[in-house]
Amino acid sequence: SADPKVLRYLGTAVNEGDEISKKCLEDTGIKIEYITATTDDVTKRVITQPNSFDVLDTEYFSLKKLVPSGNIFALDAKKIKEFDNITPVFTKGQLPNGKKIGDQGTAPWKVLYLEGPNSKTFSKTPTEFVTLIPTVYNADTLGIRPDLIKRPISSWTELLNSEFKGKASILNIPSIGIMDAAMVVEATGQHTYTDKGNMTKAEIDLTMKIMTEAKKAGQFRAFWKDFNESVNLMASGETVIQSMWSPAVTKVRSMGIPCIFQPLKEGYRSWASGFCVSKAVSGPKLDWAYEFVNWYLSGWAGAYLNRQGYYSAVLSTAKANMTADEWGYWMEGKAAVSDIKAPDGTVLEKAGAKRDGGSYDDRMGAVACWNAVMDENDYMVRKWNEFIAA
Amino acid sequence: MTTTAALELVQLTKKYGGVTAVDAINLKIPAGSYCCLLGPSGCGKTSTLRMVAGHESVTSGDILVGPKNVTDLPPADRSTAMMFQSYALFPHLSVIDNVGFALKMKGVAKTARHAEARKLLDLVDMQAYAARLPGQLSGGQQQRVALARALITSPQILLLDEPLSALDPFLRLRMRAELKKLQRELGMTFIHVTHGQDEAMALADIVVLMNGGRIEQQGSPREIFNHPRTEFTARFIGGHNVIAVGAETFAVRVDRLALKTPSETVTGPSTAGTISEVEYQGTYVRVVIAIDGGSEISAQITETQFDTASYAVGERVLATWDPAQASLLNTTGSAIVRSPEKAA
Amino acid sequence: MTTTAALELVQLTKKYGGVTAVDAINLKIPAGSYCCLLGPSGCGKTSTLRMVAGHESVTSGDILVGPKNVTDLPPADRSTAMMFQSYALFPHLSVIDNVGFALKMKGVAKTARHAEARKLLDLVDMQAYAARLPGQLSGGQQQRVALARALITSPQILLLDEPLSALDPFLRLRMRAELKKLQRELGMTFIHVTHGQDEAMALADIVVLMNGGRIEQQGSPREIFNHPRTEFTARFIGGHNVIAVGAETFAVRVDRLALKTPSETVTGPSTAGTISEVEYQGTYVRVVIAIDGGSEISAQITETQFDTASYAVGERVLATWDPAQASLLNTTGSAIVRSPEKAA
Amino acid sequence: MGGKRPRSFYFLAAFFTAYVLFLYGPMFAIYILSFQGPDGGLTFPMNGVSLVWFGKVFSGSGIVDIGASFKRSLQLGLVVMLLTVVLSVSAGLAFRRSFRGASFLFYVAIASLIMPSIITSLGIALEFRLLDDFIIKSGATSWTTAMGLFTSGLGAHLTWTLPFGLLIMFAIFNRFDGRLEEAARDLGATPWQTFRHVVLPIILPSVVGIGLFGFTLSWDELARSSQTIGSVNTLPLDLQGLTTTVTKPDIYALGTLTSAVSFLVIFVALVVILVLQARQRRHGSDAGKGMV
Amino acid sequence: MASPSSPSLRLAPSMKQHRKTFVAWLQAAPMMLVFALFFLLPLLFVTVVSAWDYNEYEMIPAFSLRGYSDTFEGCIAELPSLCTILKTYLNTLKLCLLTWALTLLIGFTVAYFLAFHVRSKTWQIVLTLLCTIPFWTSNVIRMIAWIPLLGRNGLVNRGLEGVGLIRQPLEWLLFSEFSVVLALVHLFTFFMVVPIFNSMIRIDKRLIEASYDAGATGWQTLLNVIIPLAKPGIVIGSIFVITIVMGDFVTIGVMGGQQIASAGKIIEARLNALQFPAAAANAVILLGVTILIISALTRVVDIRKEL
Ligand SMILES: Nc1ncnc2c1ncn2[C@@H]1O[C@H](COP(=O)(O)OP(=O)(O)OP(=O)(O)O)[C@@H](O)[C@H]1O
Ligand SMILES: Nc1ncnc2c1ncn2[C@@H]1O[C@H](COP(=O)(O)OP(=O)(O)OP(=O)(O)O)[C@@H](O)[C@H]1O
Ligand SMILES: [Mg+2]
Ligand SMILES: [Mg+2]
Repeated sequence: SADPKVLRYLGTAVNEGDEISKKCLEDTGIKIEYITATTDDVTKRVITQPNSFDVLDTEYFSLKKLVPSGNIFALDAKKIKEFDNITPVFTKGQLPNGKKIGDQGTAPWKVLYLEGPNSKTFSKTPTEFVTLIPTVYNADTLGIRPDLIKRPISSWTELLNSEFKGKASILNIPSIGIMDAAMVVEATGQHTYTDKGNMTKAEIDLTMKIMTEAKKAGQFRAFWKDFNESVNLMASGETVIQSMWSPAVTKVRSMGIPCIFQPLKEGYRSWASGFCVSKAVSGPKLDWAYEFVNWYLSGWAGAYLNRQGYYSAVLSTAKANMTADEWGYWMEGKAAVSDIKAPDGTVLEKAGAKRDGGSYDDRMGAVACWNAVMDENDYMVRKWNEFIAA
Repeated sequence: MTTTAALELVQLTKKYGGVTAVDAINLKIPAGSYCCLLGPSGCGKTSTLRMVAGHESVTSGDILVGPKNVTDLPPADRSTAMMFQSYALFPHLSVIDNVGFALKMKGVAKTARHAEARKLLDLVDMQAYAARLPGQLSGGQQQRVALARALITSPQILLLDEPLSALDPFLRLRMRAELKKLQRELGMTFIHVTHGQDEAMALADIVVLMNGGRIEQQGSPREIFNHPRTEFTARFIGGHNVIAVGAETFAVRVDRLALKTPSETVTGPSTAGTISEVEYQGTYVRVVIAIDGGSEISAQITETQFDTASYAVGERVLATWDPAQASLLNTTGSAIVRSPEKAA
Repeated sequence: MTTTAALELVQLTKKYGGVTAVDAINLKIPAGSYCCLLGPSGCGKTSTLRMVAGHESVTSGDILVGPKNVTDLPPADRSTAMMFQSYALFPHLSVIDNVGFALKMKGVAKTARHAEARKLLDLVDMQAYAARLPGQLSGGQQQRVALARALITSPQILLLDEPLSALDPFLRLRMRAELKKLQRELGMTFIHVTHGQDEAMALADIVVLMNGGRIEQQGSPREIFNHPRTEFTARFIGGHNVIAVGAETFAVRVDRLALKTPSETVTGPSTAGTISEVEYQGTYVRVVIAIDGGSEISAQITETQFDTASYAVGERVLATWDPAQASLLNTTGSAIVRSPEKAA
Repeated sequence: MGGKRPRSFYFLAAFFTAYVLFLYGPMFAIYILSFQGPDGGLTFPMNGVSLVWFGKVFSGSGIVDIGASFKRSLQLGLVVMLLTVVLSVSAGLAFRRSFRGASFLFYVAIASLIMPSIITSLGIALEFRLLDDFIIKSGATSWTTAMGLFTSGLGAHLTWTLPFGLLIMFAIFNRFDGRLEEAARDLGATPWQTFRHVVLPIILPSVVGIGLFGFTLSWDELARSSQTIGSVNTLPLDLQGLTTTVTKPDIYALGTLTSAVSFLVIFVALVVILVLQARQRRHGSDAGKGMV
Repeated sequence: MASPSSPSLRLAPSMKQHRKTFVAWLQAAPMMLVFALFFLLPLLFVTVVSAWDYNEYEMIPAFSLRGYSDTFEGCIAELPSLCTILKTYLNTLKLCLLTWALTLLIGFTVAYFLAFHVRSKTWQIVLTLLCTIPFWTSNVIRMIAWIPLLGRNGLVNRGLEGVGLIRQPLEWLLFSEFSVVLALVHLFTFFMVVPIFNSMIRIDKRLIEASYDAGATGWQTLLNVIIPLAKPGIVIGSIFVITIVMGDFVTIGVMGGQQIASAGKIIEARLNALQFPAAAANAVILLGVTILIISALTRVVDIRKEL
């Protein structure tokens, strides 16, 4: 037999899974070596050690930082079998049913294409040079503890409601945290942003001022930085309302603690991630990388992700790998017919349950903005530091 | 004024693991007296002193200072002060601060304690070194600083562990006089470990002779010198020849031994031998005679006598003495030197 | 066989910062001789020894061992060995390993070096303590181990810094004899720092008397004792009274001084005074006389004489001597004691 | 008799116990929570009691191979330990004499301590990237990277452990009796023999302490490793990576196991030592066990 | 016999000095090499980068002091109120001082106990190991465990409520300056214990005996003998704690609920935003400030004097 086909896969643990790598090895003969790191470390490693990984699992908004470093390989769209079947959310900014969705922030289609194979400039129109092949995405909102709040929550304004003083939290990644803050500011009607993902200095100042006041008043119990912290804060009752990720809510719930991923009338903040390939990859390794990406989009992995509460990039192939009941619960907002199980077999929801926020179209259709890196990023980070120091 | 106190040791014993360093000693030292502890190396002098000071735990027995049983008290509550055989000067403090340390602990102001410390430094002839650190002193200088430091405390009982061993004889004589004067003036109880019988003789009211962890003999210097009770005492105190005549053993002072040529007639006891060594000693000459039985005795004769007779090594002589001036020794009892446990 | 070497010091000087500890001394010690270094505390004996051994850097001057200038050589290349005043025993090694250390460094096998070490422990009477750690020994025992450790190396020149100071006189005499015997047998050059003139007298071929960093006088013991050249020597060597008669100063041995009552007639020089102290010394009695001029002299008289005359403190006496037995002193030259820099 | 303890002993012993309890504070939560039921989380309340999480640790399931990274960390830690001890002792000896650049080295060590680890980490990563580029430019086309556990990773860890080692050496050599070395040299020991037979045995317990310290620092090191470790992670990095997803009490079980094994090893060692000492009791002594 | 004092035989003293120095230099060289390769060179890059320009997305290799000037933004304009950087440094210093004082107090006491009251070496080692074991469980895990311990429903609050001492859970136990200092003390006390312990075991027990003998009380002995003699250890421990706390961001981040500013945290935020020049500039500033503190400390006690 030939040399084992090994790919070094750098990413956060969010999208990594034993089952995925096992299945991949089985199907393609490619052995995936996970290099797990925190979100921040992943980005830094791309800049500092482009030679230490082959495939990168990252988010679209990071591309604004990563592409200028020259360490990202421009993938050839033609070599991606399912490229044309990728959901139009990425390619066109609309739902499969044609409905336009929010494009504030670093929406994927803004950074999906490059002007040339070695270009560092994003192309506004589709080209064959693709930066990042989407795999997973979702719409984030606030998580709440209904048992401790005991009343319906329907707006982002509740995050700064003094009723939850000392029991609220947001994400301490400046570029994301400020967008949650912006959702609140907009919801309270204090300001309407042209683009929450690309604020002016004045808008940054305003947003941070409102947040600073809340912080000084003791609104926040803590800020969280990683998935696990958010689960712990919520599960232990340290916080009752906070920005959250969908699987984190699922996790809290699986511990027997009531927790809701609350759909809000102002909509969701969305994010999307996928695969880049390191510029240092060449030769047969590059072929494996294409092979791996193609495998990933071929359905099994998509279904796997869907079952965790994420969305997969190629819906058709994923659907083929899921039962109708699963598809109905996760994607169509239908009540579960039988128990809904996680990929590892543990029961997530009993029969009859419905997904928070409803169907794919309801949720993705209500996306208000995308995680972003602003043009005024440098200024924003300084202001964020000020906010922390306040 | 300093107060003073009597010291009493009752069946005091110290064992280090399996080694008995001090073996059930009993000792009473009246308040205000000068006691010299004498004995061969390793006989338990330092151990005794350290127990009295409270630096070494007592294996069994009691220590009484005045009427108080201090056996289990910490050092600070014992009204004793000690000068260490190894000096134990504070390396981070200057000479004057070392000496003034005890006063500082009492809260005496800096100028006052420096003045007092200077007085003591003067006493030990170390004024000029006040600002030095101990590491910058010679051995003898360190010893003097340690002495000054012990003297400043004016405790009820002062324990001195070989305080003068590193000094030249010149200085030693002076320090000796100073010690005696101080003791007389202050009336403190002094316990002074020394190796010199001359020192003990000159200073002590009571001489305690230790051997192998026991007390061999105690008494006034003259008593001990003139009436050694055991062979060990006779030998250790020096200036004595131990001569066996028949079943009895006598101690004869070396300066009481007269040398005759074998041809001369002798009245009284005598013993014959060969001169094995002649040592010039300044004011006198020491003549060592190998007695025919095998042991050695020595005679101390004046230079004049020596020059007249001009004894040479190898010459045969007859040693004689006046029986009235010899002590009959107790030959049972203590062994000369006790061995510690055999090395494993 | 051990080899031996002569030692020569040329203008050897040691300064510690501003303090001159050794002041341009010149000294030649022939190979195979026994040299005793004598002098008051702090006069520079240890410093000199440490420079010879190579543990202290030389400020200026040279040290020659045999024909070789070793001034800048490391200690190991000097063929010297030293016994430290502070012992410097290795705390983690047992007594026997301490003594055998030098052999271990040479790669001698364990049994061989232990056998050799045991021989030396025997010599210093420490056989029984072979397995102990230094921390478990008394002061004198430590000193003996240090001595044994220095002796095992059989160097060309052996440097001993007060090797016997912590020993009782009994043991000291024995060690002294052993040292002398060893030196004779091995033919090594010994340099031995001591405070006892008796020790120096008994052991030395050459006595070097130091004072304030300089050599005051050197020569054979008898020479020095009978012909002190300076007041310092006379006083230091002991057994002498320094008596000024008009412009001249004489040294008179204490045992050459005769005491008369003021009423007796005297021939020869004499000086009057009051008895200020009477010290019983075992074989003799020391009588201290405060001379009318202010200084003190002492006379050593036999016990018999003392008992006949029964001198008492406060009594007036006349001290006389035979002018033929007195030495005229060189009054210029060295000061008695040099002060170090004034304390800052 | 012999061991009469002063009152301060009891106070200090109580203080020490309190300190140890404080040190173990979070560990108690870990020990308890590692017995969570299968549905339990990382926080209270307990969701049943079970041993499943211990099983998880042994079965090695999960995204990352904890066993492998455990082994890597152990290997790296041991190498770091060894180098820290050797380099620190050697430099400590150097500092006892003065040499040109002593002050410089001292302040470099301090600076290395101060520099936020992430910055050092980044700097090393940059350096190796330049090195890689250079190697590739000079013709080694198939070259991937010089970075790795025992190159950049080791270096990064050493910049962290060496300042500690060096400074602790200062404490160890403080007032070390130089006469012992003089005596050894005098007895014909070469400088190496002097070190080997006199200095080292005396400072050995402290040197072992430095080794332990170095190992612990390396074992727990995170920030410096993050950018320098290349493509395989150390244990803390993997554990931290795990916190970006659903974390389960198996990491607590890992902590409990680590502690349990350590306790066991130390306990066994202690028993062995005590037995050996009891055998040697015959030479024993209670030297220096004064009242103070 | 060779002419005894012929100067040609003499080695110049400086040459002899040289040889000794050379050996010392060789002994220090390996460590120097490691630092040169893995610290100085990277530090050089960092310093160079700190003087580069940057925009929102990337660094630009052109000289600019923007990294520095941005850091001090508003420091003059906002007077008399403090700008972010000063406020942050002040806060960091406060945390640092608190932690230092507590670790010193606890560390000294623990070291004292181990050095003077634990009599056998074996037990000293065993107790030291006992203190080391918690550190063998990764700090990542231990940090998480603070929540179940100190949280609103944590062991401590539950316990206090159970005993009846409090009705409402104590909020300040977690995500507060209290918890930050607590965790820092928890982590770094041992860094004090080790050097202080090592300098304490070098103290000759007879000196303490001599002190008691001179009538000193336990406290007086502590102040006048033990502390002066253990000073190098104290300073070394202080260097450890101060330097680490000054640069810390992980502990302050996690235990402060990411809400407490520190010098290290600013750097981290900049770095995570991939603004390397700004981060580097901040690191250089931090380095400068801390080196100043440390050199002031070593001026008070020269830890290299009595080696
Ligand atoms: N490290 C030092 N720094 C400054 N002065 C010193 C130092 N070592 C010794 N001295 C001084 O040098 C002089 C000579 O010291 P040395 O140790 O040679 O004397 P010594 O003759 O051996 O005395 P002793 O008989 O008391 O041991 C002394 O006055 C001493 O104070
Ligand atoms: N720590 C110890 N462990 C075991 N044995 C000891 C210890 N300290 C002293 N010894 C032994 O106890 C005996 C008495 O020791 P001590 O120090 O009291 O003697 P010393 O009379 O002061 O002798 P020296 O005149 O030599 O100083 C010695 O034989 C010694 O070896
Ligand atoms: Mg003694
Ligand atoms: Mg000396």
